[in-house]
Amino acid sequence: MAGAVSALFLLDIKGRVLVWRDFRGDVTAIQAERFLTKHIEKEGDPESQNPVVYDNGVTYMFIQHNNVFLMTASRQNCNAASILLFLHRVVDVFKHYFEELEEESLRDNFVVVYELLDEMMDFGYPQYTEAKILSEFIKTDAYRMEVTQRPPMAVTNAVSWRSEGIRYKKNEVFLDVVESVNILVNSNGQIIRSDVVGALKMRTYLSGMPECKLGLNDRVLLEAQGRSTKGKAIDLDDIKFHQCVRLARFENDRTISFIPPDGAFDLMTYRLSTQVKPLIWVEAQVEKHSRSRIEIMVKARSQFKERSTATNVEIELPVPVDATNPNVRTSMGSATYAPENDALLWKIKSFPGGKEYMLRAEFSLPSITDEEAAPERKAPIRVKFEIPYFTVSGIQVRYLKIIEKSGYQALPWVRYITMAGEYELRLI
Amino acid sequence: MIRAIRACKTAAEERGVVRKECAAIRAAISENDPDYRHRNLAKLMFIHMLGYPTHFGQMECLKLIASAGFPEKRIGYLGLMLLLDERQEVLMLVTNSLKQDLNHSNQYIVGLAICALGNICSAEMARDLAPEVERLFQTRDPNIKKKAALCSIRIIRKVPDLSENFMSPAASLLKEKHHGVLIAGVQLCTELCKASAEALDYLRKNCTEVLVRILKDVSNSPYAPEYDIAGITDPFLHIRVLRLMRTLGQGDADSSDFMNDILAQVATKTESNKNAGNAILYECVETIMGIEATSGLRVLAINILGRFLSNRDNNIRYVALNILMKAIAVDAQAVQRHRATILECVKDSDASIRKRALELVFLLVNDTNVKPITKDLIEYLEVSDQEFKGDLTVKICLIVEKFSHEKLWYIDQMLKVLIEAGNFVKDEIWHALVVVISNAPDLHGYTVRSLYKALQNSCEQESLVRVAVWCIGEYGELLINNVGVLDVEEPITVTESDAVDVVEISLKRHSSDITTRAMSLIALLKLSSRFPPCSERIREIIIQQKGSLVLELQQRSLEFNAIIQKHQNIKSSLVERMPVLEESAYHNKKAASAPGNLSE
Amino acid sequence: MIHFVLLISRQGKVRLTKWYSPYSQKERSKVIRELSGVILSRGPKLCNFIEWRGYKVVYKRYASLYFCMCIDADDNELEVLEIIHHFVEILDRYFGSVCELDLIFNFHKAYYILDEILIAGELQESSKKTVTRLIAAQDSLVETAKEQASSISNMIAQATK
Amino acid sequence: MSGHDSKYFSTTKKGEIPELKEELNSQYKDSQDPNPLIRALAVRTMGCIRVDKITEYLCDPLQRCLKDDDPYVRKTASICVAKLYDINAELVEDRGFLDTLKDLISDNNPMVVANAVAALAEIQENSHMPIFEITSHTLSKLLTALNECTEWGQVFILDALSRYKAADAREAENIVERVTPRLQHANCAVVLSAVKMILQQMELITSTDVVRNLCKKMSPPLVTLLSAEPEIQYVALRNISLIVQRRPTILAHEIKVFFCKYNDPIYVKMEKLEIMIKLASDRNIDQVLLEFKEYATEVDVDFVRKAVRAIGRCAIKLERAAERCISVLLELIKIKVNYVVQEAIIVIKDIFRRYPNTYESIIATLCESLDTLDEPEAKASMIWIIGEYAERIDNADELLESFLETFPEEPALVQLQLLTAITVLNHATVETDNPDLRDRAYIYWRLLSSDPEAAKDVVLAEKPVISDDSNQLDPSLLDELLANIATLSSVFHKPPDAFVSRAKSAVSRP
Repeated sequence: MAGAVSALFLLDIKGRVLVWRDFRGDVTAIQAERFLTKHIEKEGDPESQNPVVYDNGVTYMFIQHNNVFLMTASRQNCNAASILLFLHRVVDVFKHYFEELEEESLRDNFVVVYELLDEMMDFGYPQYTEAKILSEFIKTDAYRMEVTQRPPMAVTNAVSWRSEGIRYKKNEVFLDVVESVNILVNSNGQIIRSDVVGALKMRTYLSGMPECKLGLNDRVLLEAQGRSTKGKAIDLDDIKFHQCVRLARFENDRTISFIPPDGAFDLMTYRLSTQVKPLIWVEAQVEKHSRSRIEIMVKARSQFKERSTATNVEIELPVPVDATNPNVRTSMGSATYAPENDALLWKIKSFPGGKEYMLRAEFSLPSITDEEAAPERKAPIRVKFEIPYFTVSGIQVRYLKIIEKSGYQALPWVRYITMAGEYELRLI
Repeated sequence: MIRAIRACKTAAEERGVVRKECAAIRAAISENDPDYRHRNLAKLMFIHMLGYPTHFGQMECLKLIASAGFPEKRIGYLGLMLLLDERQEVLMLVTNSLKQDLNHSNQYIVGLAICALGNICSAEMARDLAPEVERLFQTRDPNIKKKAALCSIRIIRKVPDLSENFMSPAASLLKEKHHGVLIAGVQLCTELCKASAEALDYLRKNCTEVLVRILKDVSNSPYAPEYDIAGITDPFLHIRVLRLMRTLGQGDADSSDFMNDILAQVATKTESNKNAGNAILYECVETIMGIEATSGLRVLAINILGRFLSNRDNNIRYVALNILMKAIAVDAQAVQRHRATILECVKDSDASIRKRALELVFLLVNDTNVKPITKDLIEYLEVSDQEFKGDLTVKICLIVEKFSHEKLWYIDQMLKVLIEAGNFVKDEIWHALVVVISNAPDLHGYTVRSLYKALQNSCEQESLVRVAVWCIGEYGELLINNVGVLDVEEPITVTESDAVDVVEISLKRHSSDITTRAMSLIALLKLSSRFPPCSERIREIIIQQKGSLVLELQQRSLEFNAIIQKHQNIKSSLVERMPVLEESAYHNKKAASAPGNLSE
Repeated sequence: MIHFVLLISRQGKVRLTKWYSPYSQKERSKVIRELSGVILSRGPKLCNFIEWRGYKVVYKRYASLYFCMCIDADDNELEVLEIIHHFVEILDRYFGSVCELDLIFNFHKAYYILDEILIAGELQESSKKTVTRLIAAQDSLVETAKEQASSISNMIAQATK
Repeated sequence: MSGHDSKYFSTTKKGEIPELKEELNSQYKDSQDPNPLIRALAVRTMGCIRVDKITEYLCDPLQRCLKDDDPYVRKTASICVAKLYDINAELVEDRGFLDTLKDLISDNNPMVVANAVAALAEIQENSHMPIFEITSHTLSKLLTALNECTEWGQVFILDALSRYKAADAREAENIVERVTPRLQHANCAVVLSAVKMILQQMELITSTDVVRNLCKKMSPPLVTLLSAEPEIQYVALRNISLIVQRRPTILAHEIKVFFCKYNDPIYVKMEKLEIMIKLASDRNIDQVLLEFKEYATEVDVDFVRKAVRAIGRCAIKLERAAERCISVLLELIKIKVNYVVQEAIIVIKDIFRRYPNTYESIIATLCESLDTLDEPEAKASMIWIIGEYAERIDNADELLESFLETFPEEPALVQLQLLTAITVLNHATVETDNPDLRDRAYIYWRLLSSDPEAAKDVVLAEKPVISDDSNQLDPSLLDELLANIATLSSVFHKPPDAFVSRAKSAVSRP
């Protein structure tokens, strides 16, 4: 079951090698390049391709980011999940270093790229991917002259995500509770799936090695503590924690305790698979008049309490690729034709609860049709919005205790927001 | 816009920019603003070149073509040629404009129309507008004349019936002095010869002489800066004339006779240190090979080829290999002399040269050299590129098959191929192998034992497994009893259950495909009759497939089970040795169904 | 016969395509994808020909650009190399030491030139001088028309003042 | 900082030995540098010089580094043992590196432990001798280290431990208890490896309550994997497809999360479809059919085909829903998209095999599309249907006759099917060079000519109805794949030896 990759490649959009690190000497760059270029050529669109492919004794796994492919080649039965996730982490690390990962930033930073690859992977085994700590001892060109005496303790420590000796004048923690509503409605108007994915996003500016403890209105915990749970407590379906949270402790007594990394990170995510009423409901009627004209009528309704207001509402309505001359009227907000997405984009800045707005649009279509055109994909209506000060789940942060041996007082700030995640309503 | 597109990093970004532009263009089109029409069309052409749909702009081309000014027409015709092709119905709408422009007083507008017609006309348009084009042969302007000639080439390609109308105008073009007109005229004549036997006859009678003169003039002409390439005057004209000569001289001794002198002159006098000269020599050699040339001339041609083959330039080597294929028909012995060099080319690092050389080797094979060549190729098969293995395998199989009358050798070679590259072996090939095996009764034992041994080591080659499974089923008892052992063999001991084992493995192996599994079932049925003690075990293996989702396997499993279980009495008669497919009958049939096995 | 002409950049971007035989849009993209894959990956010392679907493709690299022409199996590959060079020299004369950017921003000009060199996939003119002269004549025809147009609009503007 | 410069020096060509030695000397010095960073770099780089002859030079510094005070050096050195083993296994065994490495399992630093485990697991894989056997002692040590090492280290440890065979149900339960917290880890690879371990141990657990409970616990994390990046979703889906074959209850109520989203890449959609078939039940079939129907009118041909086939597979799987499935198929046939029709016919043939003599009323509709069939499998299916129901089709003779006209040109699949069907109708002759086809034809022919009654008995043998096809992997293969969850083997659904290749060519031995 053991297995590691033989080599790691960074390639350009045409599949040519930009940088590669050979770990085992049993795969050549030419071989890998030939594989990927052929693979791209065969399918045309690299984004639609199977990310794990076997070719002539070698298994390739790859992901794409901007105009760069990150790819591993392996001759063993390695852990595919781990390697693919690792590739995504490599992207994160490079983004931390160069703002954006693209061909140009790699070309400009060859030396650092090699050093990072060496630190992140050894002999084909993922090693270390904490960008913040890495940047303490692998520096970009400007700071290269300083000689680091040893790798930060964090690299090998049990607490591998935080360095010691961090100091802030003002100790603060910001905690955003963000819930995304995912919904899929079929063309009969039935909700076929819906769930809520929540995240506790933290930004910590704390000195030293703070011990934190977070209290939520988690039903299991409250019941265990024998507290009354009426109305307030919630059930969370699947909770995932950042590696800083002590999982065994949570398993024991549902306490969320951790030493946080410095700066921004997702402390935990959770999922709620209870059926939620769509917060914004959209109905569309599309009428095609022969091949010359198409008419769209849309109703959008907010289905949450009147005291809340959705902001930055965007409703994306699919239109044919060769539509021309949009003629649009709306009862609220504004609508623009966005040919780059083959869509009409209806934006409503502020959408209070319990309201209904309308849109009516007409397009003309060219008289000559594309004779060899493939049938158009049936895109769904997609909706984006944000509702501040509101969560679907009713989750509440009861407390966030921060204890550090120096005994400082830290201020926690908590915010709640709900937004649309993958919010799709299929058209007939 | 072009800048914006160039700035895009990914395909998705580019798609976004292009779609926005297209929407803007569609909006402009529906505004019907004539001032921006050509700008928009230019944009659309660029977008089209990137591979995006632009159908909504096609009508714009027609509008521009229909406008009066030259600038509009110029861009309109360009758009027409780029955005449309002969299969679009919209194209028919332009016929009328074309007709008018072909009769326009401005020669450049005539030029635009004729160029468009020559590049994209459909058969229908060709028929409609042929008279206009024919009429243009009469104009004095050489620019129009040459264009009309080339346009006629497309017209007769689309509608060969129209050839007759162009015969005499084409012939008269050869009397012109203007090189452009001459080249166009020569090409038109060549095309006419292809399209109609009558034209060939006519041109042979009327043009051979004039062609020889043209070639003489141009090859003897003093330095002419306008047409000079590497010290040669107009190699293009040289080559086109040589090609027409080939067409005319083919199978016609009289006209060939007429050409001999000038061909000899070109073959000996042309400089061969630059590409242009070599291009002429190459064409000249082809012509010499193609016509009824004197033997002296042919020796000359073969010598040139020899020089080509030893050239360091890969291009020259490539064309040498290419033309040697034709030379075989003329002088096989001369080509054989280069065999070693050609075999080396099969192993060249350049895939194009490899491929060409392999084709040539295939033609070179004869009774005396087949063994060393095959040995060489099979050895190379082990180390060749994955991509080349397919081609190589096909060719080796064909070569070996051609000499399959020497059965032991044939079977041995095929086994090597199956072991090394069984997955590249096509169905016909292993089918044929089975035919040959079954026609060689004294080798049955040897073959089945060799296959059994091979199967122990390389069970991943599908066609090897199939042949082996078939033979084990058919000749199972020869495998066990070591019947007909040849001197070369190392004896082996195989038990009945060993034999059943290997077939069972092939049936159950994850990677076996349906055909292999189905064949394994039949082999098992046969074995149950050949090895009665194993019959019950075999039935158990067979019945395991009774619920198979694959219909064919289920069907066989059930039928064979019924046979073994309930019809013991007829079982052995059902699977007794299969009647042999007569080799001669088989080859005749194959020859009839596959014309020319050279074409892949 | 030349079935099509392709110009591809080192980065695999298409700079010019001209099809003398019918290919659907889908086939065209496939052809381009296939050929650019093969051609761009070929080493520098190999021959300039590829056998492809029963045809031959002759290509030649000029700086960052690959010029490719697809011909019948029995056409003269060496001559096609000369045709490519002929085209390149005329482009060079016209643009004055031509570069890839010229072909991007003035791609229509490149097509006009090609249309004076080839028709129906056959060679039209072996004299570079003649081609250059014909293009110049047509360019000036366009210029005159433009001047006239602007002077007419001036006159109208004058008149309606 | 010679240490930094030497990083870029890894693979070498032949004939560079003198320079190599020089390089090694400087590495050797570096390996004693006071800076642990440089010591580690030296040992890492030395391990990358893959030349057999100079491995000797590596031994001393490696020995020293394995016992270095600094954990960063030790963790690098542990991996280096695996590197050395790859080049010269004997040397590693002779010099006692394996024991030192095994000692590192008890190291006080979790990162060192994790790398030592990775190295040992790899060495074990390539050795016939028992080198890295997991005892209950190592087990408990490693489970403790699990709590403290990095996410990647956790994966190494979990993967190594999943080989451990618990002594009894109680031990298995204990192990599972200590692994389940990993299901809460944000790293998908950690989650999948934990799932693998739990599934392995579950095989031993006898208490149905515990098993049920574990299934309940694994379901949410598996569902959450579908919110990961598409590439990881793909791996997860391939694994889920295996998991539900062994433990169908885990995701029995979660079919909706496998419904396809518009922006899912096609490779994700195809896998979701496969799982939807596996999870389809009488309870959810209506909903599922609506989805399949939606997909069957999409634009991607492969996806549409798979959706059509999925409808048929549900019909085969769910007897009570078969009729509804068939009516959806008939609706789709009426749209007359060529590949949809062919796909539908292929799958209807299997429906007939599952429910003989039940739905033959639709044959007339199928026969309408006879002329449009151009794919071998669809043709073969149609022929089978006609042959099988010959007595109920008025012009069956004629229809088969029409196929016979083109017999020589048909692909073998069609020929074989014709052969069977025609035998049913008492015809037979064949002239072919396909040995399989000939054999089959001759067996039929001999059968018919020797004993027509027996022939009837054989050919018309009662066919057992085919069963639900959604769990189609061979149980022993499934066992092996489940033991390989999260790895390439589980993605390909093939045992590791089908694709693992050891190309050792790169080690040059001058």
